[in-house]
Amino acid sequence: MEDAILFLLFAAIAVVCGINLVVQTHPISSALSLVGVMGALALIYLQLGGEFIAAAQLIVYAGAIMVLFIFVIMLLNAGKERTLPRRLWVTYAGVPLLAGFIGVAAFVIVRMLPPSPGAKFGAMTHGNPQEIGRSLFQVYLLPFEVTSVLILIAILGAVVLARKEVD
Amino acid sequence: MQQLWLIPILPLAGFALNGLFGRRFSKTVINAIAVGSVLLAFLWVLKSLNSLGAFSGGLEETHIEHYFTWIQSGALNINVDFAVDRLTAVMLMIVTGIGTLIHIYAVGYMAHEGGYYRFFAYLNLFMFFMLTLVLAQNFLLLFVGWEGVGLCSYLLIGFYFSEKFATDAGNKAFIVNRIGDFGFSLAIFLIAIHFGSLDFGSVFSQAKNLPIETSPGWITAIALLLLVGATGKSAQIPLYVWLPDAMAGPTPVSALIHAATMVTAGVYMVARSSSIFLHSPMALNFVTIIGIATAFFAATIGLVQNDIKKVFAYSTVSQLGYMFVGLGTGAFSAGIFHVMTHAFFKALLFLGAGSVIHALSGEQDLRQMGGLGRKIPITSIVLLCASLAIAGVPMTSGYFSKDLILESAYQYAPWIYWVGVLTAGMTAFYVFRAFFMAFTGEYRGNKHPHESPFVMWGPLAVLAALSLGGGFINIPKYLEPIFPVSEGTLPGFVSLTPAVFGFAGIGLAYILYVLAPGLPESIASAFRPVYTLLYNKYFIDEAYDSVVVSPTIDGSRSLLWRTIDAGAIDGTVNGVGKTARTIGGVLRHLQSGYIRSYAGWVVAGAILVVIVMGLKGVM
Amino acid sequence: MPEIPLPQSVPLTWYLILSAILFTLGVAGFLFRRNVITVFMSIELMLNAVNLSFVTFSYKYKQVDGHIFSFFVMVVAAAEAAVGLAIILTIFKNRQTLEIDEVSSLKN
Amino acid sequence: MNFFIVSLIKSALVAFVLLTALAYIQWVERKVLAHIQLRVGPRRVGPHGLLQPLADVIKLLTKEDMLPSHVNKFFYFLAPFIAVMFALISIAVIPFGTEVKIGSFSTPMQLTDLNIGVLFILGLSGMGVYGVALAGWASNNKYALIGGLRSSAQMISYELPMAMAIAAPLLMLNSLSFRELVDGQGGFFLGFIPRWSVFQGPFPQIISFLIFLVAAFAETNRVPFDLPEAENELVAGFHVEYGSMKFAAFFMAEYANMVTVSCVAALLFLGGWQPLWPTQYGSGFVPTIIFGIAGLICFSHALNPARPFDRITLPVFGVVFLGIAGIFLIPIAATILLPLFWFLAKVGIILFIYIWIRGTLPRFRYDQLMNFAWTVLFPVAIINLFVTALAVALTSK
Repeated sequence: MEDAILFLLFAAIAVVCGINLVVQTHPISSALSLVGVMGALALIYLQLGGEFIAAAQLIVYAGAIMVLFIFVIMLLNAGKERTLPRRLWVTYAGVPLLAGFIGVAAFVIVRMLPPSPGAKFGAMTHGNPQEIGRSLFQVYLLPFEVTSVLILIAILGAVVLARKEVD
Repeated sequence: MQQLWLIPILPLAGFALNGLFGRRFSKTVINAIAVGSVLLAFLWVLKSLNSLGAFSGGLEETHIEHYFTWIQSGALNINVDFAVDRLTAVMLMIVTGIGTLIHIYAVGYMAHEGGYYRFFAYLNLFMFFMLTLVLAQNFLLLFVGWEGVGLCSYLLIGFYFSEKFATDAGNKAFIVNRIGDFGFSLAIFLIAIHFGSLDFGSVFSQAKNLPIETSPGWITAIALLLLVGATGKSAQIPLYVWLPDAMAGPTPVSALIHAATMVTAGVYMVARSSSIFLHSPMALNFVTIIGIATAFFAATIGLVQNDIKKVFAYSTVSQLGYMFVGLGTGAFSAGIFHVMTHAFFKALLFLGAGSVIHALSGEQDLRQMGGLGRKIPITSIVLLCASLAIAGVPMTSGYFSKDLILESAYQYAPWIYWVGVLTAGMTAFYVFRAFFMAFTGEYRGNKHPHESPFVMWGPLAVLAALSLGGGFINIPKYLEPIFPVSEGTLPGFVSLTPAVFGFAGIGLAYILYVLAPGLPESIASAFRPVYTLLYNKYFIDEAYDSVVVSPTIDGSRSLLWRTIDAGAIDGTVNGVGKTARTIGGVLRHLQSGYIRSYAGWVVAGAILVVIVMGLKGVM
Repeated sequence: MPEIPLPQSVPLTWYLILSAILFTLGVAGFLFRRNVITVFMSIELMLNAVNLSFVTFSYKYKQVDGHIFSFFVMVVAAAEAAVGLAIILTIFKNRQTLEIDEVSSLKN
Repeated sequence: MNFFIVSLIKSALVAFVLLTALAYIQWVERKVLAHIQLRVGPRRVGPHGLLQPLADVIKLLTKEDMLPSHVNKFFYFLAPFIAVMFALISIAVIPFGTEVKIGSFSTPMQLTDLNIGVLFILGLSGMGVYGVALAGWASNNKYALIGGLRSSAQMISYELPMAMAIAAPLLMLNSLSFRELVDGQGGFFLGFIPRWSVFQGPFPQIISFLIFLVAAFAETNRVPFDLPEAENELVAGFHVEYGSMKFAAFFMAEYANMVTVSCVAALLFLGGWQPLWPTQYGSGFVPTIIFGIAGLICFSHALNPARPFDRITLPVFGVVFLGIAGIFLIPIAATILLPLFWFLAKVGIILFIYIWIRGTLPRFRYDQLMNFAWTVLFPVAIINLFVTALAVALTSK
């Protein structure tokens, strides 16, 4: 009962924020609605027993990546998007198409997901940092190291790209 | 675990250090690293061999150390294992010991050369590969070392890359070795197919159990292919041509790689796989024939060469021939024994020659020498020791090993024995010819000879002692657990004649080049055709050029390049290009250049996939 | 007030459908928006949707791997954001626009 | 239901105490600064200006609420809310002491004990950036914008060393719940050295404690890192366009953050409510002694008052202090209040350091700030983390 209510609440928040992301014409509004989505998702993760991943969602996504976005938006002082006349089919067929896509996806999910007990808060206890760390540093050690290398490369690339030309 | 891996790794570390940072190091540091690493390797060899009881009659069994699995595909499972048995122990001692001496020597010899750190880095790398080769416990690892030493010899022959002849010699060595390596790799494949493994232990145990009289054909094939490899690396007919040219490299290189260690890799390999060869009398025949032919052939060429290093190069070839005779006639231990003694005196010869060349600041022509005995006494003395040893004067190291080989040759087939004896005589002759031409008479050159520094003649002294006394190390007895020595009663003259011939050769040389220096000219002019033939090494190089090299080049030019490459391949490629362009011309309308339209296509594809999945799921 | 029948526990399909919806929204943003940054954020939205399904399945099988994967997704997203934003900065520096359709010099 | 009621009561209590405390911290700050600068500080409103905070609040509430014409209204209003919200939420996971036992009923002195409390705090402190950044951007004013940019960059940069510094003691205490962390720091070496993680083996966390403090200063935009509101270059930085209550919100957020950070520091490094020395050496009487002395001092000053009304006020304070001192002598009250006392004492000390530094240090230049974060603080933090990890790995069975 409470689980369902909470889920519906957060899901509603997430969807509304998502729609807002798409329809807003100002990047900073979109960014904030994305933050909203992320917050809602973090709570849903908590409901699914993903404590660590919820915290990581907050820290990494909302706390770092999105701040970076906002930072760039402020830096470039990006203004509203010009509204140009769209092609007809986009205007009229686009939204129905996407709705249809959602429908198909939902259908597929419902049909193909093997029946399983629903989610109750606290039923999943494997998401605590200890477990994550254990399998991260034992089972997934190599991918972990590889991602760290990836991050390093990304940092270098970002620095090279964004630095001022010295000439 | 004796941590055998340390032995090759130490020189590798030296290579890494010098190779990476040598440019910034001072010569002292470079020396410390290069010599130190090899010396440490030597000491580690001593330590581990000692703790394995190799010096105290132990090490009957092979001591294997497994490090990790390298390749695992289906049934084939190749490990990186190092192993030590008595054979390996001997080789280890030779390689690291001589290697250390030569490194020390090189410090003095290369003192004024450019690319100092490069040289020592290569030398260390060579040590690494050579030790891997010796320690390897399976054919693939041995092959790694095999190729590695080939590479290093290529690099070091072409060390003076500014001279064209050096680079040419390097290429020649590399290419000629390719032929041998090709055979070797084929042999490895065959072994993998027929024995289902490359590990020495399993392969040889299986081989031993094969019926000896009705040995299958493929084992002969394996043996012959291995022999091809060996001829390549150990400069036997028909693939010996690279070795004389290899003298273009610095003299320490000639001593270490092209006399003492690398060229004996072939011998080692054949001896290692003796249990395969023993099953193929035909292959053994081949080994013997090739060996004796090479020995004689090279000796004859050596008679008339005027370049001191060339003389020794040919003598190396011919001595290697001896070793092969030993192997072919079933006296593997004698072959290895000769490997050791030869390592001693041939390294000494080359280093001595190097010291002479150093003294004459680069002069290599015997005709420009003479009377150096008084000017550089130490060098002359050590060279004398070496010459005595190689000439097989009784009680010197060369005497024992050569004698053993010839005895087994006599048991095998007397004529081989006689050819061998004759060769021994010639060997004695040309070596002492070189010696007398260099050290007696009047100085004919225009340089100012000076004795070499201690770092150079110190190692020489050690080697001199070894070449004189080294024969008393009874290798055949030591190797008995691996290679049983065949007992047989021989007529007394068998062990006598080589010595006699040796003395005869020395005497002849003395007469011709000390008492009557004019005589050689007249003889040469008397037998002008023979002389020219010998002097030009039987025109073998020219023959190869006309028979093998130029046809290959022309073939590649006309057929491969003009016809196949330009015609077929380019045609295909261009055709493909054309079709692609036409298709692209049609498809380019999708290329709106708008990212979002691309994304639209992607999404359409995704939707399609989902729908298909959904249908499949429903069905 | 009418009583809405709510299940005692949330069916997992709901989570997956939510993730599908968010993903589609991301696609929509990617397709309809012209501002590079917004497009970029739509991509992030899609990544989030995928993460949600990862976590859901991880719940279903009571295993931690799904969390690990979404963690990796986050890490990669961080890297991507760093590089992508740098690229956006460079684009803006060179052509003073964030309109994605005006960055089509490669056409023809 | 019981749970809800208790939680409600606790939250109300915490909220009330916290908000009052925020107001009075500000009073303390002004007083201390004044004395550092050889001034008297607020003393008009109420005895020794004790009612000054109240006056300020009233002023801020009753001021006209200006709305600049050029701002982006939605975000302009949103920003202060975000700021104050995240600042206040984070207090929810902070424990103030051990359990309160009244008869059979017992509840921890904490709103909620998340087992990822530390991560929670980190996440929220990350979210805190939005308030400032948005404020700067929405004000549509170049000073504000620069202030916002600076603060977002600064906060991102200093979060990394902060996280590293936090991670180090976590390695030794291996838990993420504050309560377990504090319990892990209980006990004494050799009977008298407290096992706080600043002193605790295998690798005492003094370095990471300092790093944490520095990073905390930057996170809360306090001197010497108050670049976002550098008065003399950016007028007032990100909240230049804000007045009255909205300004008060930012103000409150800043102090709430200070308090939170100080609490985290006390919990992670200074052993939370663990006493400074064992009870058998009478650490239980410390509060009594302190408050007693305070009371006596009040009386002694009252005998020869500097100002006329001191004759009345000081004895009142004296009585109050002595009363508190007395309370600590009641065993039942002591068991509840002693941990609280120790915890608040530590937090208070850290807060005092904040004020002290504000009164002492000049402000960094911006590039210096960034360089310091990336080239000094971050490497040191990483090295410290590695050394700690090594030490833990080597000593762990």
